Amino acid sequence: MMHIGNLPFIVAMLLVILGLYALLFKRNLIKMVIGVSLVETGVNLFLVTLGYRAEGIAPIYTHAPTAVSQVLPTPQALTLTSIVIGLATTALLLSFAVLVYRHYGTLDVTKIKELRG
Amino acid sequence: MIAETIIQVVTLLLIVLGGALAVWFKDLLSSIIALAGASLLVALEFYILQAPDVAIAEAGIGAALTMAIYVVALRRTRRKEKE
Amino acid sequence: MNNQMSVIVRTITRITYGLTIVFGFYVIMHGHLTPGGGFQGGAVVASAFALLLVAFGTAGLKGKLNHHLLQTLEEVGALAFLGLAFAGIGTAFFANLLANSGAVFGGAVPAGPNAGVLNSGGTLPFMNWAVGLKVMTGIASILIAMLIGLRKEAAE
Amino acid sequence: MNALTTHAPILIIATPLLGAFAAPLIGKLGWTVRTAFAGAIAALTGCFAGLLAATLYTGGGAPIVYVLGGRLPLPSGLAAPIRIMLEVDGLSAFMALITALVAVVAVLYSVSYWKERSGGALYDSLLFLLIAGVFGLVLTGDMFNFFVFLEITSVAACGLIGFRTWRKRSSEAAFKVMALYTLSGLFVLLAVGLLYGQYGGLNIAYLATNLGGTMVDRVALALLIAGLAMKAGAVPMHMWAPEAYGEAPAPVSMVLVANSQASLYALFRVLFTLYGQSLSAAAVGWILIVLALLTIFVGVTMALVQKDLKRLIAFGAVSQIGYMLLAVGVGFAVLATRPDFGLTAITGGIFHMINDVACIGLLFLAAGAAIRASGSRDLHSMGGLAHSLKGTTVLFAVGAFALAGVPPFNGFASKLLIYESTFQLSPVLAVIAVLASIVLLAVFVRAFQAVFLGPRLIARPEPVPWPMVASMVVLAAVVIGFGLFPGFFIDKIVTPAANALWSGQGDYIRAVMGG
Amino acid sequence: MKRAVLAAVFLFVAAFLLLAAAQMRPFGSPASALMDDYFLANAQAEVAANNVVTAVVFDYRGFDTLGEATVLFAAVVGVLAVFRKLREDER
Repeated sequence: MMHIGNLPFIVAMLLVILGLYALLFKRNLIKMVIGVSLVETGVNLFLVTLGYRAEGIAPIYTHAPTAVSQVLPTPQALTLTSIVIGLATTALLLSFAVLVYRHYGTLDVTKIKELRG
Repeated sequence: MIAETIIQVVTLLLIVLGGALAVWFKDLLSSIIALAGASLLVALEFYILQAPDVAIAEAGIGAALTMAIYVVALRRTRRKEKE
Repeated sequence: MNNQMSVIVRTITRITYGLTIVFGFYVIMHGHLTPGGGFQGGAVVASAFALLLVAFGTAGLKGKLNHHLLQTLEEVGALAFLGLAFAGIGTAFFANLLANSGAVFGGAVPAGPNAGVLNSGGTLPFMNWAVGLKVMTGIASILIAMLIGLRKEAAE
Repeated sequence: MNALTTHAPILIIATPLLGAFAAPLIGKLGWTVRTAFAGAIAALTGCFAGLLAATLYTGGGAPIVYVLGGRLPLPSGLAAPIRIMLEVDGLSAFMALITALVAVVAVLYSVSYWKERSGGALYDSLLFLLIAGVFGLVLTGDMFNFFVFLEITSVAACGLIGFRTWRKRSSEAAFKVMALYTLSGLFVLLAVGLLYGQYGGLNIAYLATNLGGTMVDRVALALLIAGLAMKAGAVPMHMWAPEAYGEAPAPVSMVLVANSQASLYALFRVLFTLYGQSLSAAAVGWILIVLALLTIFVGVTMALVQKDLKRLIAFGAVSQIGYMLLAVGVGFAVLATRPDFGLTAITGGIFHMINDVACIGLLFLAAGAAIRASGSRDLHSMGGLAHSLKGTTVLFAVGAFALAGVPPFNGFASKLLIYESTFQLSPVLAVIAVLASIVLLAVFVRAFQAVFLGPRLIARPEPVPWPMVASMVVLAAVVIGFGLFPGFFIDKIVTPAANALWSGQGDYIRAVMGG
Repeated sequence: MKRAVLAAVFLFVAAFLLLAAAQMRPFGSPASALMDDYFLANAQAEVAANNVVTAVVFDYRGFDTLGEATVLFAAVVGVLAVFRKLREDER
């Protein structure tokens, strides 16, 4: 197998960084939520890459070929948990964004600050 | 083996591209679609990394349902990032 | 935005949503054997539901499903999951008391790769069902609450 | 050991969870049933927490381990725990007591506070979720499980902060706080991932035995400190805290203070138990001290300029987080050399936690009663409430003096310990801490005078119902009791907690890993 | 000014994360798999499940799953609370 080094780790971190960028520098509330989603996706990808074992197969015995190593199950379980948590937080964040829009008529953070007075 | 590696590298690069597009687009709907695309590619990457359980969850929850919730939220807010 | 999409979308939805729901239930049922489980299956069923909402709007669902019923079902799922965890408290919270016991889903599985025995896993299949119920109804009620809340606002 | 004692750690978490899951169903049966149910759940939770603490303190202080779905010892010769464990040492039990106090008081206060509002059952459900989450945070012995509970508290807390959906600022605050909480949670998760990737385990005790001083460990530590300090409301990420405390309903503000303290507890746990002496302690200790001083300074100065009563108290709460951080930072800075005053500092910091939650909670509840009675939150338009709300006036005064560290109230007892020990490390630090306290006293005297004294501005304020008064009296009793007999409480409950940090790392690890 | 500070912090964090990723043990070779090998070896005997991930999710780490279900429950209750019907005097 060709050596790809730590590329998967780096890609996961790049997703986290992109998400942080959107969260810190974008002014639109929904864009900020997209940033949070990107950070979540990056962390999930990071967790799964941690559990990969070179030449391993999925940790499921049903119809599995014999005598090969299997990848680690725990990070997959953790990722399942964190995906659902991500959905829950995204839903709540978007609900609040809609609520803010209803009150202020805008999604722009700077305009909200002005309107608040 | 070489083919698999190439697929994996391309997938990883496309994931970063999808994420960057999601941040870059000014139109929020395009942004959300880019995010969902990145999520689907991440699901593919999970499959390549021998995590079919997580791949199904990411495709179903991370891409489809998250996008549905985003679209619902967009309906009554603005579609453009700046107006 | 128009609530009702074109005829094509509605026709495709009519054909596919039943299949999607059946597939979701299959994924929940076989969670302890094949990839999938309560969360994934619940998500699949919920996405069929989201498809229905997109195609027919919330008006089409009136009478069939309202979010009070969904909320109640979700609480039932959550309580069932907590109850299953409590059931093992003879040993410890979350102990799998049905595995290898010979009762429902209490069959043993052979070691190593095999074709899979549906009647195994102990409390796992029950937990899969509880979580599946919880996830599908929970996500569906999030979607409905957001849509109905929005419609009320539009009417004002 | 009977079954109830054995299972106490999980029952503490499971009971409020049951309450949360069942509350919307029970809510359909009407207000009386709902209230009775909430009260029963809160009382049961309190009993279990008391039982757990009593078991631990009478058992000589050795950590209690509860394995979910299994039993100790570890399976045949395996050097890694495989199941999730709850691990309760002196500090966890102490935090559980704080949470139980807050939970019972908050539920009691909410009974009438939320009677004539919409969505009461949803409110109950979210409150129990928040309480269960805080209990989980302080009892768990597993890093990923900790993250899960962090998210439970985040989601439930933000649901409560945004609960008054008709208020413009509530929705805005809820969004902001949720984004920050999620970010802090993801930092923690990233750190957990890094540690798992290096050592293949998630149990705190297991990780503590394996941690070295590698680069990745340090990155993980930095992420953990950043995430947890953010959630505790320390400078520089403190801006969410006044928004959250200010916009949440009064009892929830109090629970949120306990929630911040739970994050602080986790920070201490990470520093002392997880990393211990495997890193150069002094440098990290000094970073904490600087953060703490900044937090105290910002909290006190911002409180000076507030016109909104709840925000004023909120900034007071931010400054108190700084005192705890200061004390434990001092303790951590000298952990390697172990002079006597290190333990004193930690004792002061830990003791200040319960004092802080009691007097800040009392202030929030009294302010909630005053705001409910007058229908205003503005200091300048409240005036003269002492004429009609005599009880609330006295209770607010008790809370304010205790917070500012005036004897004989409890704030004085713990702050004295902090001053003494900080002085021995560096007199300048102690002077700053004392000055900040004096300014804080001025702030609260001004607020008290504006709200309660002076001419009567509100013609007929609403009377305060008895459950609200009763819950405030409970907190006032804690404030006065701990102030009058500090020695007794320090001996009984604070010293075991401080020892758990100062010298308990070995015990904590042995309880799980054996040997 | 504020934006410049923010940008500096952001760049610092980004560099930090990339450094951590580069310093990790090589991709595809876990440093320690004591816990996971135990799951792989014993899940079939102890939990009677062929899918080890499900065995971990619902048995070995079932408490996490309960917590996760709780987070989803909290989010649902939160969303329902946000969009609930208000009383007249609350608007």
